[in-house]
Amino acid sequence: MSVRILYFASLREALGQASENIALPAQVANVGQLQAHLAARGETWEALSKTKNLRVAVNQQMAAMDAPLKDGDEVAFFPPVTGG
Amino acid sequence: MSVRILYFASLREALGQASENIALPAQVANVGQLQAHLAARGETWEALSKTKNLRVAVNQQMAAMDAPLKDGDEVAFFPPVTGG
Amino acid sequence: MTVRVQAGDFDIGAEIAALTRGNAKAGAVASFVGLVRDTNEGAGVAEMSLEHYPGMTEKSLEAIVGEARGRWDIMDALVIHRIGPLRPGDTIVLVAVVGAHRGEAFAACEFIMDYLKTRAPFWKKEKTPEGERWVDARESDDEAAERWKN
Amino acid sequence: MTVRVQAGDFDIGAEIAALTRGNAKAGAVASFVGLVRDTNEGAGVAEMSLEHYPGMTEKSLEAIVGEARGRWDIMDALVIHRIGPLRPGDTIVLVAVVGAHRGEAFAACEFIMDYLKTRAPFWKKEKTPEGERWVDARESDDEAAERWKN
Repeated sequence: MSVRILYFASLREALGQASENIALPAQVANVGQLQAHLAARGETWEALSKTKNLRVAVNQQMAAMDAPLKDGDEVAFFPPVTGG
Repeated sequence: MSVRILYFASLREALGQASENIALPAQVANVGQLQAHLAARGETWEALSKTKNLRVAVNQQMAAMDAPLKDGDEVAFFPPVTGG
Repeated sequence: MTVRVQAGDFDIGAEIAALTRGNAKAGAVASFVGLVRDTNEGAGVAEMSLEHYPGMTEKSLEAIVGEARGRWDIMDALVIHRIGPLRPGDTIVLVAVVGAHRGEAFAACEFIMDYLKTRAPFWKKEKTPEGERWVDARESDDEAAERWKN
Repeated sequence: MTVRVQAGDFDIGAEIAALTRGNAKAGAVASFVGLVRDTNEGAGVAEMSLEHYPGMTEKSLEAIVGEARGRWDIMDALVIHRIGPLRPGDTIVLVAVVGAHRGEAFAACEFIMDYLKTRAPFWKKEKTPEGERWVDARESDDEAAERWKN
């Protein structure tokens, strides 16, 4: 399956990238596995495993690390929010 | 001693009077005694002893019934406030 | 700290802007606006008029705001209360509190309103289809003020 | 219920007037305005910029306001949040809640702010004399949101 991935704020800057579309190997079925898969690409991608209190949204709703993924999902990774 | 007395809202209407200056007999030394003294004038003045939760201010500060009076004080009687 | 009693309306945005102008440490403004409702205790209200005790009104509002400043770390506060005839939809009161952070601004604003409702010498008289009547004080307002005593 | 994300400023008085217009049952408007401060965590702030997650921002704000409406008896609510570059003294956010009485309006307004601070996808970046930096989330904001869980 394929998902669209978005990065925001300090994470977007650390990765030098705001979004990507990626086809997932069969063993990547939830958010935590996706995070590990992306971070395993090495170098700057390790920011995904190093960001303190990393937050995730699936289809624009806050999600937990064990949230399942399906084809076409929009997954966003970002640091804790600081608006208001 | 003499005091100035003010009446507000429903009490002012019931008494048909907004203010008066009055010379007090020697035995009227505090707010409660003043209230009784005024109410004892009879007829409509009984509103002063019949108003529920009557409030008093002496020199524009909320006061208790045992607050002492002195010459020249401004004493106000009124029902509970309802602003805001 | 500003306290005003006036017949005319106020511009909330302009008042809040004036309250924070030149204060670049201000991060939070909590505010409250009270409005005349067209119904009260089951009866229609066509018009209302507000009486107050000139002199004591200003003193009591200043004392209330002063007490809020003693309790919370706030920078400034404003109270505007209207008097005279008002109609449904009209504003009655504005309370605005400025602080560095929101928690203290919210608490102080609510405190000022609760104390104003029980301590500031204003009285409302309503015109209803059955005639004019003075508004009764609400027990819930006494309870709201009570809870700040802890 | 209105939620807006915009670069430009807002007119608080006009927004509150629009929120209560034609609603003669409205007796109380509690509101909050957040402002850019010129100092944060000990450093001077010359400018700030706000990034957000278009689409999710609106959804999350609507969900927060919806939750407030489920918890309190309120009539309407408005959230406006600015994005893009801002300077000290500029407004960042407006939350306004209309109700029949003040207690519920105050509670819902503070709740919306506390949840917005921890759940709405906005991120602040500050320009300080030492360069640009992303603002760190505050533990006190998490605690403020936590207390509504009871």
